[in-house]
Amino acid sequence: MRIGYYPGCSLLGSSREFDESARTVLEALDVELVEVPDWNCCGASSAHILNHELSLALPARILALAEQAGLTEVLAPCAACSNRLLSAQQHLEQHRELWAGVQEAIGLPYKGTVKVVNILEVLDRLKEHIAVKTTAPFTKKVASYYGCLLVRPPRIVNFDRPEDPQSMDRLLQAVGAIPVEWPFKTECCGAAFSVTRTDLVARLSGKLVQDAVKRGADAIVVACPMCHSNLDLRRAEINEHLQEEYTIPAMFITQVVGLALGLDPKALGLHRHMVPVEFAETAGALS
Amino acid sequence: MAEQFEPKITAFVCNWCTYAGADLTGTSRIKYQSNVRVLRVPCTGRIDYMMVLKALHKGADGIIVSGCHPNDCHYTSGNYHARRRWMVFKKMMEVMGVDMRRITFSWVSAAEGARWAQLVNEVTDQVRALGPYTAFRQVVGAGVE
Amino acid sequence: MSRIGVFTCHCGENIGATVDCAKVAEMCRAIPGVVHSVDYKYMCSDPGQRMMQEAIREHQLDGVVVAACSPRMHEPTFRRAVSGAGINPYMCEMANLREHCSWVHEKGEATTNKAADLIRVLVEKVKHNEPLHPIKVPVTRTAMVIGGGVGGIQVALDIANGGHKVVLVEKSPSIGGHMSQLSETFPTLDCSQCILTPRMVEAAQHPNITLMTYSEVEKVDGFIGNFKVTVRKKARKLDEKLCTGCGLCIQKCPNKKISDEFNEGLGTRTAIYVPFPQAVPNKPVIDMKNCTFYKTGKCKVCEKMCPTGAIRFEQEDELVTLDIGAIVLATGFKLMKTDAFPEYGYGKHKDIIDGMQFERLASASGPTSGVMKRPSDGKEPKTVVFIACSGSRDRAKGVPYCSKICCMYTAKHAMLYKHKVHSGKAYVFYMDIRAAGKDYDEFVRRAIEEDEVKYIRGRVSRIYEEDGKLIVMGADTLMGGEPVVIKADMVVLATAVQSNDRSEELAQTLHVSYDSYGFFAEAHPKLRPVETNTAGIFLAGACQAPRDIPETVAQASGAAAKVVGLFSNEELTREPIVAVVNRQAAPVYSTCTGCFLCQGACPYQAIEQEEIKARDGQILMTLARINPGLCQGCGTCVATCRTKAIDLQGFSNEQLYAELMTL
Amino acid sequence: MSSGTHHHEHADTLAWRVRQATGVKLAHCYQCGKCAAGCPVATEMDTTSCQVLRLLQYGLPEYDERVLRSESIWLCLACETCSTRCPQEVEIPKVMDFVRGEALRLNLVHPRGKDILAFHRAFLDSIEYTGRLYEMGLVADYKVRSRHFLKDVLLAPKMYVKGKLGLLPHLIRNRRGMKQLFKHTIGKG
Repeated sequence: MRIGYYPGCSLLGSSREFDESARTVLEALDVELVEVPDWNCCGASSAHILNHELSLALPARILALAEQAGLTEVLAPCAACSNRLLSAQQHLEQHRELWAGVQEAIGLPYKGTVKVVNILEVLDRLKEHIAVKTTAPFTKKVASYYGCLLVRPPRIVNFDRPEDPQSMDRLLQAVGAIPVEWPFKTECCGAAFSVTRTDLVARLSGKLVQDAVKRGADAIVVACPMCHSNLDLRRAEINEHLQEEYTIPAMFITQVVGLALGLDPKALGLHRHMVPVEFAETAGALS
Repeated sequence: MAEQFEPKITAFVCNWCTYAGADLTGTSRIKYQSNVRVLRVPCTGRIDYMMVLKALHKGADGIIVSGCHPNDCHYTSGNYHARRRWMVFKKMMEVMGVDMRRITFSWVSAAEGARWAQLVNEVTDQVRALGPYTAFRQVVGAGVE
Repeated sequence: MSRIGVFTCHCGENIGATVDCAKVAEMCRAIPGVVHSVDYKYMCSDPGQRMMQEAIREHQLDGVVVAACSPRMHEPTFRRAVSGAGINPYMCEMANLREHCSWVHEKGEATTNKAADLIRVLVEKVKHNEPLHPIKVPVTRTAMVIGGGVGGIQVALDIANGGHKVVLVEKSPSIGGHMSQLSETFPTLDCSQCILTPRMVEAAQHPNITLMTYSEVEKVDGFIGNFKVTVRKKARKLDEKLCTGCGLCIQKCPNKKISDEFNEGLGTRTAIYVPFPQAVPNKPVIDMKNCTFYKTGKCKVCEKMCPTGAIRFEQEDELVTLDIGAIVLATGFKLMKTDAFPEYGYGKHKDIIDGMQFERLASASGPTSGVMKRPSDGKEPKTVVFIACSGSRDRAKGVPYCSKICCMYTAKHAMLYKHKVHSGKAYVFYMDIRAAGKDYDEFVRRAIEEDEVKYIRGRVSRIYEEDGKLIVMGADTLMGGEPVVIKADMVVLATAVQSNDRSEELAQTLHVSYDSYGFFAEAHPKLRPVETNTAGIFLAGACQAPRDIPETVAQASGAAAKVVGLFSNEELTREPIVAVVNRQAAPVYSTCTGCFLCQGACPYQAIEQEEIKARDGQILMTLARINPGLCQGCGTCVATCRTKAIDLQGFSNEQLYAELMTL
Repeated sequence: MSSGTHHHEHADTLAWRVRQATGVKLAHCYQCGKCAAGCPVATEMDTTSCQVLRLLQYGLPEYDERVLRSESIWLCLACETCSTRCPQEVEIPKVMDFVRGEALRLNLVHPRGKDILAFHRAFLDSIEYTGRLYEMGLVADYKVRSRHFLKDVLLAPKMYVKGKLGLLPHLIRNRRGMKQLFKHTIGKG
C-alpha cells in the first residue's frame, strides 16, 4: 500500500514519538508513506478561532500540494490535523464560490479530490496483516481514548460512532490488549488550553487519568497528539491537581501496535515520554 | 392619451384550495383588480395544459394556474401531477417560444385570501405591462379550433 | 336548442350595491339559449326558490344558472330547488357574483360587465351539462377492525352494539394491546387491567364479534362497502376447539428462559405460552423460534401432557378471505428502544429502562410483583431519574414531534415510585410539561407538591456508569443552564412514541396514506379526523398520531359511529362527479389504448383493467375502467390520458372548453 | 412563494450576523440546556452555552454586548460535544467562533480571554513566517504577549532532553507563498 502522509507540526516536535512510531509500524506493515511536499501547518484551532478564510486556505494548500503530487489519499495521524483538513474540505465542497479566492491565496489549483484518513482507519485496514505479524501480544489492560476530534463532529469526520466508539478497541483486542469498559472515551482533555489554561487541562485530563486507573487500566491509548501531550506532558500538573502520583502511561496506538509487532521500543519513541512506559522494555524488546 | 390597455386574465383554480381562498378574499372584502375570470376545476390535476393554450388563443393575455400547496391536495396527489405536467409543459412552451411571463403557476390555500388578491394584482400588473398577447394569436392563427 | 334560465341575486346589498343586477339580467337575456332572465333580492329565500321553480315550469327550462354567492355555499340549495321543479339537479350551475365579484371590486361598469361575463361562462357550461344520477353502491354490513388494543376493542364493541358484525384482527396471541401492560393509569391511578379486562371479555363473548387473534391482514381488494380482505391466521400449533386453557403444557414446558415480550424483557416465559394470565383468548401458542422440538426434533412434552390432545405440531398458517364493508385501523404504536440513545450508552446499561418497562416493574402482575427492584441486581433503587422527551422533539437523533403521552406517564411513574419507595428520591428532567387534559395538570402538580418529585427543567447530555451508580449529567435551565449531576440507581427514559412496526406496509396494503413517520393520515386534520382518504377505511387511536387512552377511546367511538352510519343503508349514494372511460361499439370499443398511464396518476387506485373478450373467450383488448365506488372525481386521469378516452362527469372536456370559448 | 408574512431580524443584531456568516439560525435553540449539561467547561463559564444562545435570541444590543464581553466565548474548547448531542442540530462551536471574531473586531475581548487570544495570535504568527509551527518560538512569543514569563519554565528543558523541543524552527521552502496566503486571508480583514 502506498499512501500520502501529512505529519503536521506536532509530530515534528512535542509528539515526535507519534511520527516515529507511525513510520516504523507502517513500514513494518509494508506501507509506503509519501510525505506531502513542502506541507504547512493546518492552522489548528487558532486559525478557525481567529480567521475563517485562513482556516480554509491553510488546509487547502496542503490538499492542493497532495493533489499536485498525485496523491489520492492522505494519512494525517494527528487527529486535530485530520479534523481540520476534513472540515475545510467539506466547507469548500459546499461553497464552490470560495474556490477562486482560496486558489488565489494559496497560488495553487485546488480540486478537492484527496481523501483524508486518520491513523485508526489505516490500521483498521491492516488489521489482518497486524494479527498475522503480532509476535509479542500486548496483554495489558488498556483504556482506549479517542478524544474529541476523531469522532466529532460526526457530520464532518463521519468516522465510527460519536459516543462509545469501537474501532480502537477492536484494534487493541487484535493485538492482545484488553480494553477496559470506561465512559470517558470521547471526553475532552482540554485540548488547546495546554499552554493557556493549564489549570483546566489538569482538571479535565485529571478526570481521565483518575478514572482509567480506577477501572484497572495499565495504559491509556491515544491517537491524538494534543490528547497525548495533555495526558503526558501535563502529568505533573494533573498529579498536583489530584494530589496523587499517577504513573499510568499514555501511549500512542501506533506504539502499542509496534510493541505487539515486536518492534524496537526506541524506534517507536517510547523513551520520549514524560511518564515512562515501564513495561515497554519487557513487552516489546523480546524479539 | 390612448386608453389604458386592460388585459384579460384567465385563472384555472382548484375547487378545494384556491377557489375557496378566493372566496375568503371576498368574505374578507379585500379588493383586487377585476380583470380575472375564474375557471373552477375539481383539482389542478384535472387541468390539461392544452386548455391554457386554448385560453391564450381565445383572447386571454395572461394565465394563472393555482391549486393546493404541496401535501395539502384534497385528492392527496393531484397537485403533484399538475406540477409535474407543468414542468414539462413549461419546457415545451419555452422551446416553442411562448412568453412564459404570461403564465403563472402558483399555490393559494383556502386560508390565503390576501394571497389571492396579491397574486391577481401582481399578474394583472405584469401582463398589463406586457401588453396584449396578439403575437400568440397571430402565430397560432385561425387554424386551431 | 337549450332553454336556460338565469336568476341573478342581489343578496340584499351584498351584490346589489356594487353590481347593477337589473342590467346584468337584461344583458343575459341576449345570450343565445337564455330564454328567461330575472333578478331578485334574495334568491336563496323561500320565495326566491319558489319563483325559480315556477319559472322552470312556466318556461320549460332545461338548465339553470343562479348568479349569486359561492357555489361552495349554496350549490346544494339551488340544486335541490331545481330538482323540486322536475329537472336534474346537475343541470344547475352557480355564477359567483358575490365572493368573486361584488365583494372584491369597486362599483362600476367594469364590475357589472364582469358579473355578466361570469354568468355567460356558466351558461355555456350548462348547455353542455348532462343529467347525472347519484351512484349507488351495495354495502356488505360487516366491519373489520385491525388491532385489538383498547382502541380496537372499543370500535368493535360500538359497532357490534350497533347491530353489525365485526371481525377483530389482532397480530399477537391475545387482545388487550399496550393497555394490558400498564400498571395504573393517569390521572386517576386506577388499575389498567382492572378496567380493561372486562372489555376484553365482553368483546370475546359478543355475538356480533369474531376474534381473529394471532392473525395478520395480508391483502385488501375492492372498495368501500365491498372490500375483500385476506387474513393470515398464523399457526398456534394448537387446536383451539380442543384446548381448555388448563395451562398444564405451560407448566411442563422445559424451555423456561425465553425473554418475555409482555414483560418487556424483564421476565421470562416458556416456549408454549399465553402472553399474560388474563389473555383473551386464554389459549397458548407455540413460539417456533424457541421451541426445543422445532430446534432439535425432540421434546413434545406439551403434547404428552395435554389432557385433551390439542397440540398440533404440524399445523400450518391458514389464509382466510372475508367480505368486508368497512375497515377500521387501530394498530397502535411502539416505543423507541433504549438502545437508540448513543449518549445514554446505546442500551448497554441494564438499569436504564423505558417507560413500558417501568410499567411492568410497577405492575402487581409484573416480574417483581410490583415491588421496586432494579433490573441489574434486584436492589431497591433509592434514586430514580426520569427523562422526558427521550427521542421526542429531537430532530437530530429522534423524532421532531411531541409524543404527547410522556409528560403524563412520567408524572405517574414518579408518583408510583414515590408511593412504593417512600424514602426514595425521584427527579424528572423535562423541557415543558404538557398536561392539557381534564385533571391532567392537577395530577402533575400533585406529583410535585405532594409526592415531592423534583422537576428539573433541562435535558440530559449523558449517562454513564461509575461505582454501580448511573451518573446523570443534566442541566438546570432555570438556573442559567447550570450543570446538574445526579447519581442515580435507575433511569427511566420516556422514549418517543413511534408508529408500529410494519405500519407503512399495512398502509400500502390498504392504500391509505401515511406520514413520514409511518402514522396513518386522516382525511382532514380538523373536520375528518377519523376518516382516511380512502373511502370506507377509518382510524382510531395511536396509529394516527400519539394518543392517550381517553383520546383513543373517544376516537374509536367516532370511527365506530362512521361505520354504523355507513351501514345504516343497504346501498350507499355518492356524488356522480366521477371519471368515465368512453365506450363505443365494436370493433373500436373505446378510444382507450390500454396504456394505463392513468393508473399511475390515480390517487385512489380506482382504475381497473377490463378485458374485452370475443365470444370464444379470446382477449381482444385490455381497457381502463374506472370504479365509480373508488373514484373521488379529481380528474387527474383525464388530464393524463393521451387519447382523451377519459372524461370527468360534471367537469367534462366539452364543458370546460365551452367555458373557455366565452372568455 | 412568500405570503408576505415573513419578517427578518434586523441586520444590527449579532444573531443576524451569526446567521449570515455561519448559517446557524439561533431561533432553532429551544433552551433545553443539553449543551451546557455536557460541556466540559460549563462550570468555569460566566455565561453557559445555552445562556449565550438565549441572550443572542433577544437581539438586544445590551445582551449582544454581554455575550461579546463574556469570558465563556473564550473558554469554548470546540470539542463539539454540544453540537453532537444538540437535539436541534445547532452548531454552537460555529457560533462561538464567530462571536469571538466579533469580540476581537469590536475590541470587547474579556480580560482573561486576552491570554487565550495571545496564544492564538502567537500561533498564527509562527506559521506565517515559517509555514510550520515552531513550538519553542510559540511558547516564547506567547510568554511575551501574555506576560506569563514564568509559566512552563520547568517543562521546556525536560522536553528538550526528550528530543521534543526543537531549538530551531522547521522552515518550509515556499515561505513567500505562505506570506501571500496570509495576506490574502487575514490581511484582508
